[in-house]
Amino acid sequence: MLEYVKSYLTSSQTPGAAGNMFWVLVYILLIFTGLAIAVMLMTWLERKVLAHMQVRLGPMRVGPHGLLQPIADSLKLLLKEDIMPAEADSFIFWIAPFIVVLAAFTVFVVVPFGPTHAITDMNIGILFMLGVSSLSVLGIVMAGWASNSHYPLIGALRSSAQMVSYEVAMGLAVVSAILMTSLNAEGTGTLSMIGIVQAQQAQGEWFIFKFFPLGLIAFFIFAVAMVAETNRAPFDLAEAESELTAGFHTEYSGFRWSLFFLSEYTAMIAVSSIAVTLWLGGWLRPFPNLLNGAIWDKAFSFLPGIAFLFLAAMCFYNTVRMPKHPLFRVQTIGLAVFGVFLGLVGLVLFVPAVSIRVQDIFWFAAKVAGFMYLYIWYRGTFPRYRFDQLMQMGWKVLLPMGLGVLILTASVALLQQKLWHP
Amino acid sequence: MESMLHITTLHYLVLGAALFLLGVIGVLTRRNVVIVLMSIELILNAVNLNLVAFSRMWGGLHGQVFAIFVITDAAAEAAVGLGILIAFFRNKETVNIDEVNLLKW
Amino acid sequence: MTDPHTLSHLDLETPEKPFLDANELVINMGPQHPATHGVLRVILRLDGEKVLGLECVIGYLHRGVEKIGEHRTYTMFNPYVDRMDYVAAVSNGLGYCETVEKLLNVEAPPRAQYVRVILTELNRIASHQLWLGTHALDIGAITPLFYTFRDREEILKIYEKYCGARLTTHAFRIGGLQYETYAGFEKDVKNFLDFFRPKIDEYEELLTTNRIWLERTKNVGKISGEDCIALGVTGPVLRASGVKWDLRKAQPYANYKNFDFDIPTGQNGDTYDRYLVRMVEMRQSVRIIEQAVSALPEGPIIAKVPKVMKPAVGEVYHSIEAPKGELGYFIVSDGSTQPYRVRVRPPSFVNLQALDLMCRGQLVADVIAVIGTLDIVLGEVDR
Amino acid sequence: MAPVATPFFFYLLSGIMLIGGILVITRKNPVHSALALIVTLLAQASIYLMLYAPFVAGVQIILYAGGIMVLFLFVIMLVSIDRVQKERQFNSQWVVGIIAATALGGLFMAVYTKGKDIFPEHALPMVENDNTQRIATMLYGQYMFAFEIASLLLLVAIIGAVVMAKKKI
Repeated sequence: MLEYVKSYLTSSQTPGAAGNMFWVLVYILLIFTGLAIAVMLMTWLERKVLAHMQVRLGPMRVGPHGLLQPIADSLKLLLKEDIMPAEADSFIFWIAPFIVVLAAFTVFVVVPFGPTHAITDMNIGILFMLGVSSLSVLGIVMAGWASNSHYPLIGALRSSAQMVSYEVAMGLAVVSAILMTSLNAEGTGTLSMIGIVQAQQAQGEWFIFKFFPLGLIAFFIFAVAMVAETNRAPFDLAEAESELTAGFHTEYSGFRWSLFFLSEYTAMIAVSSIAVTLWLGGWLRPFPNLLNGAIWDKAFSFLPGIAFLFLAAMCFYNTVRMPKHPLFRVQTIGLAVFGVFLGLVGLVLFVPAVSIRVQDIFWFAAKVAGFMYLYIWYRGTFPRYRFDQLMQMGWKVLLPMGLGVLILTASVALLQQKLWHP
Repeated sequence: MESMLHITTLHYLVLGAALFLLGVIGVLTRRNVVIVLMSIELILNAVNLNLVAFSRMWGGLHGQVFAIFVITDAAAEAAVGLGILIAFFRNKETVNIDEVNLLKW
Repeated sequence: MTDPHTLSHLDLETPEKPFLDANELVINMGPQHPATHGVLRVILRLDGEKVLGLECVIGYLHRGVEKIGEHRTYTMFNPYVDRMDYVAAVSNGLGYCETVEKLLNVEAPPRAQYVRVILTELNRIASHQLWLGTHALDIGAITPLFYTFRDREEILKIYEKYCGARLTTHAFRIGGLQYETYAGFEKDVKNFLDFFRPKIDEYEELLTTNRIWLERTKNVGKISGEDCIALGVTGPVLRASGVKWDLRKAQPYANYKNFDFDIPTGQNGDTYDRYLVRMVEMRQSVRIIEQAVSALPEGPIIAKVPKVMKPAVGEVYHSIEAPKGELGYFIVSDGSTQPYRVRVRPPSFVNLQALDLMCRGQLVADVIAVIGTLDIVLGEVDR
Repeated sequence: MAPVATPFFFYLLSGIMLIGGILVITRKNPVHSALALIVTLLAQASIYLMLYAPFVAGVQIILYAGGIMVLFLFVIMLVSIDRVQKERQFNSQWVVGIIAATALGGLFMAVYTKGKDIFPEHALPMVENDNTQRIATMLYGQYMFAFEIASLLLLVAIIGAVVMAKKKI
């Protein structure tokens, strides 16, 4: 048994590809707890960042700087009464949130956090991701219909129409990135998520900079479509609170509402992972082609540790700034302890044996976190689109742009292969 | 028992046939047009299953390519069928297929 | 008028045959709805997302302010008017005090006039700030709300220092002012002006050239100048439709004729123009306050008015330019200490009439934008 | 792979598919039928994976479950179903239909029991890795004409659906 567990450690494959069930389970557990923690952190971060953008403080009471607020929130949601409208279709009302959560979480089966850090590597990876994430539309439509109420119904119709139409533009952008993976000697591309990152590694260039500006435009199309796909501001029409109160989850409460919430944030992380994998080099560190060489590798391997030390320093700085009052004593100590914890994590990350294994995950997470920040930023800045404007944007702007970029990318790739590598 | 545990092409074909029969029963007996259309999807899926199973049997990919064409047709069929359904519902305010009897004067 | 709770009297252009059942929706928006600014109830009749017609059901906040006026003396009724448009309580007070002064034939002394103008214009800025924040919030931009509330706080602080109240100030008395301004009033106001001028640029930076804001507001809720006049719509809504009508210039009251300011007008009469008009109005208010503060004369703050007011038998109508439009008071006196009849012409109530016209043929999301751009306060609509 | 996994998953998935199929044709509420159909389609996608057809499985999920079924759900929501649910669910010729279907099933059984020996005992080995590339080569090479026809068909279907569903053209 132990042999079976240890046999994977020396392999250079994902646990799924190596067929090692034990490690598959470990990875599933790790990724799912990691996602749950990430979602909690994200809710905290969103409230804090939005608050600071809006000249207020955000959560400050539960834990130092509201750090324990997500836990308090989730406890509150779990303890709330679960209300079901009398006229609702009970079975579908019950199952809809689970469909959405399932669709949001299942995509992480193929997300590569590093060359070996994925549950498995499918050779239809990106197709699988797009397909499974599109299943969440079904859950949303069912939730809206089963509530048997006007606002959820309109919200569901809106968001499903929106998601279906932006999927088209999204798919075209993805295809043009996949085309770039085939620019090797054999001329064979790949749909595998790991293969796509490895192609960027082999070509020494992230696809966002490939065939400038074609890669950039494709990335832009995807970046817009993914915000629409996840129903976030400025495309949060399905949940436009000033119009439809809360869209398709108006009638939901308590635990089931929190499932929708969880899946929304998980879906945001999922589409950001697609964008990072396809255009931003996945787990690769920045500047693979400009700053190459062993010294730079060494230098970049320090960055995860430095980042954590910086966060620890921020904690200590704020510990000092805490009001000197007995009421704040617990919070001050809590913040200091949190800082010590972050600092210890940072120090551990300096150990070469650890940093070699973890830096891939760090870079991936850092890029995804950048997207998460963008989501919050959008929400703080933009008004909301109207539904017809949204549809026009999808069908009349993004779709033709996507087609054009696809055709241009294909032509340039063909020219390159015919002229420079005959 | 041995033949039960060794999955051959025939198993897939029997599954396909069962699905096909379910689809046929649905088409022949249900009144609701939406469910009739869904039964047609079942039939098409049974066909796809057979195509892919044959493709596996012969080791070629022609069956899979045809399955993709069938899925395309299914999309077209669903779009037009549901369009007709909406037009029908608009005029007759019903979705029952045995009330589509304009030709039977 | 027929029963307001049915849609029967709406002459809606219904299609000959309804498309699908689910597409002919009658949606009830409010009275508890995040975007109806209080307790407005709007019954929307939709074809898909297109508005075929709508009807406002009002009265959820009716307190009988006008009737109360008949049982209070002139002085006692003064605080009640603050509760109508509680966002612009100072303007309401100004209108009422000037009307009674007209009835009594007294005039407030110059110093009182100047202080009144300063406080009223500050109130205009505060009202427009609240409008901007909530309007942007309705359209989906959440950040401007906090910016405007932060800056509005400074105005409320000045009020608090002046008369102790922040919202329903009861700042004026019939014949002038109750209180002399506090020490440092001028400095506070000047500091506020210096603080506020760059803030307008900040708001505009967030919205004026924002693509999504333009798409959401341009050509939305259009109304022509003729329609405005026909419906009695006044205030920024009227001016955005190209009619240059502002009571501060057209029928100068208080001492507005002493000040130099412009009246902004729009051309298209759409939501974006109304937004721009109000933004310019804020800048113009800053101009007026600046002039008033620097020319603030010394002298008495209240004219000689009898302790027990018994105006001669007669009636008077007086209107001022409140932040939301023409605010008029019609008071009939029977020679006693109490008015025989008080009638208020609230701008929000009259402007709300235009909602149906402005929303027809638009989408549901536009109804929200139009309600926001009309800048109604339900306390004033229902009185 | 352990040899027991294939039969286990085959029987599990076919069980899901058949139960789903039965639910599709027996439920009163079309939304429940649609849900059952979605489950069936997803199980079938898994069976495609077992048959070394990952690309078809992906297409099945995206197009069928993510596209066509959303269309179905949309239409079910647009046509009011409260009344339909209370009516008779099966049409008047259901006996004839069942007999015809049974006859067809008998035919299938006859064919499969007679001809089961002609199927090869062991399937040919297949490579999964370049499945997508090989399908692409075939689609854009050998089946180019069929591919174009299919896209034309889709175009016609789009126009047809719009013409049917639009109020005024």
